[in-house]
Amino acid sequence: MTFELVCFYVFAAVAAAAALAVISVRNPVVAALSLVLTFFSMACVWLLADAEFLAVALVLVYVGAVMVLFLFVVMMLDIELVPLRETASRFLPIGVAVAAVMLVEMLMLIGVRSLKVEPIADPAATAGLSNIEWLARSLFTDYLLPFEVAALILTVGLIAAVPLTLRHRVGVKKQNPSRQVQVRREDRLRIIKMAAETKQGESP
Amino acid sequence: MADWPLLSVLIWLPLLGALAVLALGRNPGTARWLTLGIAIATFVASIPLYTGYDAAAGGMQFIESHAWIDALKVYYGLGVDGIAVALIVLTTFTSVLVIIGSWGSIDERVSQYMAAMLALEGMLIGVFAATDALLFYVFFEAMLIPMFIIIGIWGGPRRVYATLKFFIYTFLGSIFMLVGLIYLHMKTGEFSLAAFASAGLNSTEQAWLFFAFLIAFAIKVPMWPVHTWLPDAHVEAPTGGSVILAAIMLKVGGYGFIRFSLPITPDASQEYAWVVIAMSLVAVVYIGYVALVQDDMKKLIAYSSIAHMAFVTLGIFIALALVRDHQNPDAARLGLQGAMVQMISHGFVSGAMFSCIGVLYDRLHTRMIRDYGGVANVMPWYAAFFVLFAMANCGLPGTSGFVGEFMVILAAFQDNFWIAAVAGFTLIIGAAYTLWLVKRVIFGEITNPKVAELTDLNAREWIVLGAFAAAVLLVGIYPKPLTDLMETSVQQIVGRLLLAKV
Amino acid sequence: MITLAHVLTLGAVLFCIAVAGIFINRKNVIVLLMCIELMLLAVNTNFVAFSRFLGDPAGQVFVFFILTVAAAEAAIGLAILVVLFRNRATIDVTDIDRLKG
Amino acid sequence: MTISKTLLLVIVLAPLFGAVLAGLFGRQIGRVGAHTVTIGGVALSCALSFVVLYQLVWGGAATFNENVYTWFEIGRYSAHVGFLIDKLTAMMMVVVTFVSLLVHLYTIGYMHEDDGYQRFFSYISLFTFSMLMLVMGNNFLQLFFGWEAVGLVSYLLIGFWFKRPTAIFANMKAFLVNRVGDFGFLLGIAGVLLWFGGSLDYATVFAYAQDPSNEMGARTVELIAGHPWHVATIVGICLFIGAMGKSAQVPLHIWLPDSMEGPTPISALIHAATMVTAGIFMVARMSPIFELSDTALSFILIIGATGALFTGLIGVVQNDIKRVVAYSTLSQLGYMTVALGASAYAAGVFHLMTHAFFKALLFLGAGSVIIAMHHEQDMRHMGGLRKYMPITWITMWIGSLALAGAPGFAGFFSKDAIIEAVGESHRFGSGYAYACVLIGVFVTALYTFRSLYMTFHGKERFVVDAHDAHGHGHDDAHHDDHGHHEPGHLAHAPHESPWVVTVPLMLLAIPSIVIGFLTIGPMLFGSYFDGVIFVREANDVLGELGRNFHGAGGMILHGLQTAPFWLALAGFAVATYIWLFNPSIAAWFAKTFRPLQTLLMNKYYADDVSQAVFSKGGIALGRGLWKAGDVAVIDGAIVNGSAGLVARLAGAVRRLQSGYLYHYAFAMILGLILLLGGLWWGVTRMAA
Repeated sequence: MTFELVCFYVFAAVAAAAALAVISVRNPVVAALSLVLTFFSMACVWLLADAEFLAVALVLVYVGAVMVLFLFVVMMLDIELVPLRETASRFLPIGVAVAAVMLVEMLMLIGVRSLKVEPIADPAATAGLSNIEWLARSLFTDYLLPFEVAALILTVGLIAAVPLTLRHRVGVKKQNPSRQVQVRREDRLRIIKMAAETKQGESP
Repeated sequence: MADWPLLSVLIWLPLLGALAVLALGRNPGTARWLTLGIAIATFVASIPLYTGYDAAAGGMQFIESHAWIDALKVYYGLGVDGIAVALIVLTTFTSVLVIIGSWGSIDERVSQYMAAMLALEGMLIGVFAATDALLFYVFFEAMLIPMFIIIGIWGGPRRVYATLKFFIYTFLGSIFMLVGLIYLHMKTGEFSLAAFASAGLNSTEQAWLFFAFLIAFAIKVPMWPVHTWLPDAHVEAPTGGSVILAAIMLKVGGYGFIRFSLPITPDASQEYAWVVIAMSLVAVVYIGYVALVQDDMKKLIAYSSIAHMAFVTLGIFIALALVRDHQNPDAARLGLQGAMVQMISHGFVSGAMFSCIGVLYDRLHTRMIRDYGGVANVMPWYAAFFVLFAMANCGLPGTSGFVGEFMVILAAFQDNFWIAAVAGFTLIIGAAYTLWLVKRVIFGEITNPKVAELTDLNAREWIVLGAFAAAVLLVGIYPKPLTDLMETSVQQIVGRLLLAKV
Repeated sequence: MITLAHVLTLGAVLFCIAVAGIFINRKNVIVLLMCIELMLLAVNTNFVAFSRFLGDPAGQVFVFFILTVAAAEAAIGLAILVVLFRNRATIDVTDIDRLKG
Repeated sequence: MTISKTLLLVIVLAPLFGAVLAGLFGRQIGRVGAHTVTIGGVALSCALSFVVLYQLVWGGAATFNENVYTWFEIGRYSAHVGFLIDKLTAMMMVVVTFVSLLVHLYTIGYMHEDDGYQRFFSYISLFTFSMLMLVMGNNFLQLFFGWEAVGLVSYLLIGFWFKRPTAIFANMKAFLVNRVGDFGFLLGIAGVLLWFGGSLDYATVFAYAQDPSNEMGARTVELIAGHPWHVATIVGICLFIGAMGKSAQVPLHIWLPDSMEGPTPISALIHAATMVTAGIFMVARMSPIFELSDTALSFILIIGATGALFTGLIGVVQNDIKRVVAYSTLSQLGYMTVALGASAYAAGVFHLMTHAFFKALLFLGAGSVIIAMHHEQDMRHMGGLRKYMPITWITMWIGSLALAGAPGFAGFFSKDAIIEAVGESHRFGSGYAYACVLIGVFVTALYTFRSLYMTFHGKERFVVDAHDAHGHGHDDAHHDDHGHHEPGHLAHAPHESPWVVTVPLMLLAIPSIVIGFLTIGPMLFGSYFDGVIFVREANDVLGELGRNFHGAGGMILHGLQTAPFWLALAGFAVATYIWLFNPSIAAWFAKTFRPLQTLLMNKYYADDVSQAVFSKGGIALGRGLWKAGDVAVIDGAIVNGSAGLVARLAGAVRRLQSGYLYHYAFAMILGLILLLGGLWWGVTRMAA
């Protein structure tokens, strides 16, 4: 049992446990934090599989961005937790049963096929490259167009999220700096002519 | 002139014209004049097709071919023989009249209606000119769309039912054709009709393909018993839609038999000719009787269209029987020519009849026969035209309706006395339903006070009916130019059938 | 020595946990979204494993794109969720049946 | 000397030109313009027809047979438009144009109150054109064209007063019954094309039929397996069915009496003199084909004889003056057909010609009476008219004598020839036919003189309402608004018709007297029809008669000793006694022989049967097919049925589409499980 294998088991156990926590805890905040833990552990597993770049990207993108977003949303929305959990126990047996059946099937498939696969040496190392360079070479040559498209999709997603959540409320008082700057004298000041006041008794 | 891609011009002029009308036709007047201009331009452009076609040489002429989808070897292939020339000129001619006829009867969404008409014209020409099966199929399917729109938007109260029925019925048929085409493509690796014709199919393959094509074209023609979409579509369609539908769209079915079934599956066509002949004969008698009892003028004419189109299918397939059973290629040519002349003639006659009904419908907004009676008292010119077209509809010599039926019956007699006898029954039943219609609508004392207020034809309707009448009489009195135009092409088709036997 | 089976099994376990999660938390959209993220993670893990064990960068490139799309999806999904909550004051999936005919 | 093609074209096209001008521009050229142009056209073609006849008979011109243009040409089949002018054609041309010309003239008087004056002239000129096309054609196609075209004009003219329900019923009936005949005719033409040398050209077909090497008389075909029939019989009967429709032979005769709904001039022109005789002309023209089949000729003989006797009997009980003449026409057409069936084609055609003159005369005379009686046609409201309209009276007497076959008059020669020819014939059915035509002579005389007496003699059975203040003068009296008159009440006294009416009567009376005497020699027993009508040696009954023929005068003398003369005389005597001297006998007869009277009044129920079977039956069949076939089975069960099935299936499947996300997710996961299971199963199987 090598050190790597030990590490793998540890991270795998943590990831599985954290995943179980995600689906079982009542509080969504706790669930989201458990998910963060799962992602961390899996990033470590990926590191063990020589996918350094993706492991880092996972942490950055998911833990840094997506999960934070989740937390924001969870905290932003004032959700009553109790009614949402009501029926959970009713579906627990069937959920566990389905998951178990699927797991058994998957494991059987894995057992049939992949035990025969001999691991090969790290292809990046063999080529004398770092994992990042190895990935980048392929990404920027063969997959350049998908890459650009992915960028576009991200941008679209970014832009789309904004108008989706944007709302126009009537009756909101807010400043409009541009109009404030453009204000002219005539808008604020009115000079009117009026006759001078005369004293009592004086005749015009 | 000879260098012009004339067929492409004929197809794309109305198609692009439709876009132009949509774009510019905000004002109904503009839309109408622009459409009329485009339609007339197309008609004028189709005249060189007729004059330039070398009828003596026959075969495909005005050929155009460009790669379209390289991977599947699909070509944008166009070409016409004498048969297609006749049908294309019929299309362009009728389209002009339809547009004049729709001048006053369509008041809303004029530009869209006119654009749909132009698009339909372009697609119909495309169907007749395509030499590539996939191109044919594309036009064949695409023309459903403008027709669907025309009936669905400007149609009568039950238009939704009618459009759905029309669309699904015809679509069902073409799916079978598509399957057949894909099989042929797998077999030959390309989509050109010429390649299909020389694919060397065995008899099982031919039989399957024959029935696939039969379903597609029989629905389009339509043949008994897959005809029930037509009366509903006609009843709900606006006049212009009915005219195009009856005058040209039905011809696509007959044309398909000649272009697909005969050259590609000659042996199966001969083997199963009796099926089609039997269906045609049933149609003549059965549909004739059904037409007799219709209360709706349009439905009556629609049923009469089915009975008349039965002569087209009868003529085509009696030709096969003649080639096979009697080794009589001349009589086979007579039958095929008869079928073709019947198609052209039916285009004129049914177009004219539907236009006539449209004239009445525009005034009284009813198609029920019982609402009329005594129209001749107030619309003498209209009555004269109506009687003329009615006579053409029952095949009076001297009108175009006679020529095709005459040839087909002569040819059928060469094959079998009884087939000719059943087909000839149309002389009686056709006259019965048509004249009964005339009697109830045109003649008699005026019973409906609204009829008394009718006014006779205006100049626009005069032009439409007059042009139809001229065409009906011209073909009836002197059909030789028409038969000469198609003679060599028909001869070549029959020649191939003879070879197929050997 | 870590074998392919190890990693794949881990992926399968995570995936099944996520499936079970969908069943258990069938009302809470947020947890459902989290379960979907978990599934994606499981799938990504498989991709990484195969990429490593077949020596082909395509697997990792694929994971890269999945991450991209998943991020976009999460953003849009959460945005929709926010709008939804704002309009209906609930995230209960069973209550969201406006489109049902 | 040859006949010029231009001349023939002018003959044909002049009436067409008149018709088109009067029809399309009637309003512009006015009444006078319309009748001038049409009469001019017909007069021109009449004059030129006489020229053609002269050239053929006396000028020694050869038979003209040329095509004008080709109608279509497909392989070895071709159809042309062309003319065949021989003596038969020339005779028909003269008869047609002459009668037509007189009818045109007569129409000026008859129709002058009518709104549709120009339209009427256009129609009758169009008819003349069509009839000329029919008789002058040199091929079957053109024959069929003319055949149907005269049918069309007949349709239009019977329904000329299209407001009358009876008229538009009658014209539709006429067209449809004719179409039944045309159906057979078309099949006959197709048979000719198939079996007689593959051509539609008369000359080719007849040459083929007569060529002994073709053995057309013996050729058979099995239309029903195991029953060989002679092709000549099939073709002959099919063609004759066409003649039955057009020439109103039993049982397709039912349209002709109803056609009297049309204006009287066209009853004279179309339904007596010319169009209805087209069938006779056609059979005579096709004699080379008919001669090949004794069966077909027997069929013709029996049909004709039945019509000759039994339709005449109906004439005896009719009260409408035009209907009497119409039934008489049916009967006379029967005589002509009998002649054809006995192979005495020349006699048939001869009777056709004489009949054209005297029957046109009778119809026009009846029309003249109808004008005088202000469109009252019922003879029970007439009587004693001879003093009001002497010219009509005398000419009607001449026509009646000719019809009844008084010796010396035109009808005598033709009818006697037919009767004797039938007597000579030994064909199957000739005995029956002989009996029919003999009794027919008696019947003919009976109804002819009955109508004459009821109309012109005896007491006046009408009342003149001199006090009528509204003044139903000619100005405002329309043909169709006399219904508000009491039957038998006239606005003012009847008077003789104007000269445009009486002149044609007189002009027709002349040939009704003399034409038979003048032409029987050459036409029946001479060489007039040599090379035109072909009779086999064994069938040549006229040749047989010709041996005893010693001039027309001799025939008159001989005629006085034969049965037909005495039968006609008996008919005359009976009619005179009953209807001139003792009218109560007629009523007694009617009462005593009530069933016979009813049978005749109902025209043997032929109309009712055809109405019930073909019209009502057809409509019922159509409705049944439509409701059961189209609506119930095809649309109901198959089209909408399949749509309904899809809808029901969709309704069932729709339940799965609950809209709950977790249902879908569950389905997906279930699918995934199944997929994985399948994959595992497949993998293990492959490994094993």
